[in-house]
Amino acid sequence: MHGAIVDVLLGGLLVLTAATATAVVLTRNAGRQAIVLSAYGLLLGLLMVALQAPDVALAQLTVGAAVVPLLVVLAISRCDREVVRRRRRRRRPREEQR
Amino acid sequence: MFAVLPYLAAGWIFLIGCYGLATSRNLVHAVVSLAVVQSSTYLLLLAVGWKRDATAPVFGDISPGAPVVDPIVQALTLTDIVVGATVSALLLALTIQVAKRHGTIDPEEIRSLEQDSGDDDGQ
Amino acid sequence: MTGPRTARLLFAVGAGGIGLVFVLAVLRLPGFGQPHHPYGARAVAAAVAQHTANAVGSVTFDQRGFDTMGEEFILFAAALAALLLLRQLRSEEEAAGQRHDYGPEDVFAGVRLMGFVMLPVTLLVGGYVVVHGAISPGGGFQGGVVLATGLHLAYLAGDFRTLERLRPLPVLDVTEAMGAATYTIVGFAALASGAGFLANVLPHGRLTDLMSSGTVPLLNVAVGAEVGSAVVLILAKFLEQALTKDRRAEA
Amino acid sequence: MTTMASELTGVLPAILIAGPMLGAAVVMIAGRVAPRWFDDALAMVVALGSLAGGCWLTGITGGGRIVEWIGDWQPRHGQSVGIVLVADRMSAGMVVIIAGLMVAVLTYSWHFLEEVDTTYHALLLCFLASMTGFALAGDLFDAFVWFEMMGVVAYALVGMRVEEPRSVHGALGFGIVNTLGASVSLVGVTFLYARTGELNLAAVGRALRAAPTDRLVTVACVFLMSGVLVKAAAVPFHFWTADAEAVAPTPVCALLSGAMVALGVFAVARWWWVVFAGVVDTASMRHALVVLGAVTAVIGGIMCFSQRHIKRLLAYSTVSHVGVFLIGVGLLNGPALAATGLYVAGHACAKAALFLGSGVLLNRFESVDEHELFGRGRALPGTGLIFAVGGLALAGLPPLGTWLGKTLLEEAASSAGATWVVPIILAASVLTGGAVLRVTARVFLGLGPRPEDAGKSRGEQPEAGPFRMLQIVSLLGPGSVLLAASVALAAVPAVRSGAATAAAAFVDTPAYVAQVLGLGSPGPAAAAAEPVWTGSGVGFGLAAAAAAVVVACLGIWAGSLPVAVRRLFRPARVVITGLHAVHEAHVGEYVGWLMVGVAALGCALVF
Repeated sequence: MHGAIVDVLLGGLLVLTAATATAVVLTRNAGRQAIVLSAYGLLLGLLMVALQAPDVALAQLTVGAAVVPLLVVLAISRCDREVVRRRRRRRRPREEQR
Repeated sequence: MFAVLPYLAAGWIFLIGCYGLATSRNLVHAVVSLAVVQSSTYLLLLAVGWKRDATAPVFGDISPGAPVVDPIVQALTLTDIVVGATVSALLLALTIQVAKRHGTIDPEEIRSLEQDSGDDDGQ
Repeated sequence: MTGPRTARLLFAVGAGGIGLVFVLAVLRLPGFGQPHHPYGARAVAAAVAQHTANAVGSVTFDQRGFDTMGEEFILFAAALAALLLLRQLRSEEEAAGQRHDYGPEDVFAGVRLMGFVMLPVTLLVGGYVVVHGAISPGGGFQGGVVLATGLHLAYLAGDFRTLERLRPLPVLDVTEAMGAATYTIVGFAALASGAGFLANVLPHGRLTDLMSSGTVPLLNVAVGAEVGSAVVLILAKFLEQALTKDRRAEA
Repeated sequence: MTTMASELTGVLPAILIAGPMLGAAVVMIAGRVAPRWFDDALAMVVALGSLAGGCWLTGITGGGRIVEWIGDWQPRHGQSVGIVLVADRMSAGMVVIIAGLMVAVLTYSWHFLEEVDTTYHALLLCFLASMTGFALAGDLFDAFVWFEMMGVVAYALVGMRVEEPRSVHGALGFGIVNTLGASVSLVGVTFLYARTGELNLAAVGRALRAAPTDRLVTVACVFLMSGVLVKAAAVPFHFWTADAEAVAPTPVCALLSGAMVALGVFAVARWWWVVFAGVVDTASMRHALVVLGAVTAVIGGIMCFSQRHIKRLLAYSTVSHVGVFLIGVGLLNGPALAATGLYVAGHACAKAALFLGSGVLLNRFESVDEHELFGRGRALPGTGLIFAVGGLALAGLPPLGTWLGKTLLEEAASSAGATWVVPIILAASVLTGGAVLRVTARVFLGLGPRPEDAGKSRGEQPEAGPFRMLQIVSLLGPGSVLLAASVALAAVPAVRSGAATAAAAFVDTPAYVAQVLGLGSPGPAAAAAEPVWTGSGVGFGLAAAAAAVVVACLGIWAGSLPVAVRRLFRPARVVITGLHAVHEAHVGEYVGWLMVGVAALGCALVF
């Protein structure tokens, strides 16, 4: 009886985690992807708690749900700026090419 | 089905991450997809070490001798998470530099370096 | 061979093959939740014998402490790499740390208050997690990350300048290297005492005492210092990239 | 005194790994205030220490092993909770190669990349530690940790010249493909842990052999091997190689090409004999590895010959020679393994010398393009000599180390009934040697018709400061010493018998398991017949070198041949154009090819 509850909980979390992983990959907009990635990290952390791994869950929550998505956001903001600048320069051919 | 569900979930996450990598048009997206691939190994490891009706391997509240899940895979996963995050950070740093030097982060626009070296076949 | 179609085709073929052999293998895996874990059982027994209440901590810092040393230096190398790869080039002329897209005026007062309140709490929690790694979940790694991210609440609360005052990067640079060095030095010290490399030579204490489990708390603190500094360094480099404008952009 | 020495020997493996790590941390702490020469000197002392330690281990291991349990977690009744390091003569030999190349590279780097000095030294020492760790690891997950550390350090080193667009791009592709490979490997490790509940190589192998085997083990083998084959740059896992090595700083190229790639093949061998031998079907594994090696050797050779960017050319020649390594390991027998060990050592010397030589060109002329440099190398006769000897070494000219390895490998292949690989090995030698000799003739002698874009510079960034005569010693010295070492490999008979003992101990699985797990004495080391080279081997080597010269001449003067003869080359042109098109890919396609490779290997072994 107790086992059945655990099974349902774990099964549900597993399916949800796999679905969120799919969502992370299919979110092609990198800015939005960071948010989905954070949610995925959170969910994975919860799954780890359910799998009786509190140490790992703590690491996953701090790293996977916070630090890595933050790095992604920071990287995107810089990359976008660089890409926009290059495009602007291409549009104005009078300016030097390289 | 339940006996293999976590393994299949990990396999799915692995392959979907690979799909993201193979079809990505944005290098940041590619690095995130790679992080998804790595996360599948966390799940696989923990699933292998999980034991029914056992608790976390911390003897604060429970007495030594109580059934606990496998601590080895947890230690491995911990290392794996650190390594994964580290690699992601490094690859993102490289992506920023690619954006600066190439002005794009679409892998389609920056193909292999093969063309740079000229296509001379020396004959 | 151009175009995304090639990549899709290759992926489809590869994924088909990998999926097939993966499923074939998984069907032979021991079922999820099975009770047979020989190495795990031995590790738990060894943890109890070493008076380390957190068996994961015992595996990470004592039984398989060598892996953790490698992991430690992976992080060390990654922080070096971040410094190296995101260094300011002379040609780039970036006005680092002077112009930022966001200043304190852009942040709601409520958020700033939250930041101020949360900052000391987070640092405290981080410190606690580091020190108690041997007896409760967590440890040097998790605590180090909490400390590092906690520090960045200062950014939420104030601005980049407050944050910069809180984290003098050259000092952290040295702290990081010291943390990493300490791990190897503990290993060599055990060697010098006549035991094996990284042997847990300190007295073990009682199972749930803070100072139990020999070298485990020591290594936890070393790792905490290393991880905390490394994460701050990496975040700092990324923040610098994201938040500094350069003159070329405005020209 | 003797007891102290033996005590020290017992803990030497851990010191060889942790020492460079401590060195890296100290460089970072002190480098802030200390002058540049301090970084150079400290790194050099550590590398020399590693070299001495590696040589010492190689000498004393003989047919046995030094087993060190970290943290004193010695096994009881064959079971332990700790991590073990195992030095046998083969892994100690790898340490010698790694540390030797590191010494050469540090000498070369004495005046190198002054902008990034301290970090560069710390990263090099981390690279040394991780490669040593990978060579000595006796534990699956520990090996994974070193594997990842090698990767992280290498991505940073490859991409460190951030002002170069191609450099950061090459590093990123390298990073993504290798990390994916590591994940694939980790899946294999997890499968083995799930089945056996062990991570120690010997314990896993013992548990697998004690129980009936099934597909799970085969699939685990496929995943585990695929990951290291990415590091080894086997086709189709090799796409990162040329991109990374064409753009990496020259010293890093020498390390990647000479040592890291060989470690990938080393891991295949180690894991096969300790874990999978007797569990996974030997015939299908042999078939898979030898075919993979043959394909790699040929494709790498063709790609190598059709390059004009010298560092790219050398990178593809590495791919080609990895194919030869894989054939040697894939024959799955002791004599072939001994030959492969010698070949790996010979190749490391030659390839590192060539890369360092190309670095001299880069620093002098700011170009490594064969056409642009046409005739300009006349000013650098020393470098030209290194290129000429290096090219002949790749072609397998006696009495160079590569020749000895190659001729013994050909003997072993023939006696194992795989005569068909002999022409493949020959093709790899002739194509890669011919390519380097072609470069030598054009750049250093100015032979053949003058290319259209001769004399121009595409503007590669030089890596060292202004070129000074003083630097020549530090730039050329390591190359000449490496080539001399290559000759010594073939000339000193003890090397040959040493390699034979090493291989015999390496393939002796029961002895390995017994000694690592402390299950009784392993018994006397297996006797190994000393490999002998024959007169026909010498003749064959001379013929291969001559063929390489002919191919080089063809490369130079093909344009002046009669039309009827040139028409014969048309199919070759089609093949080359096709291969180049495949290699003009992007990261997504690299990933796709990797997956196809894993799937192919999987289907070959499982069905």
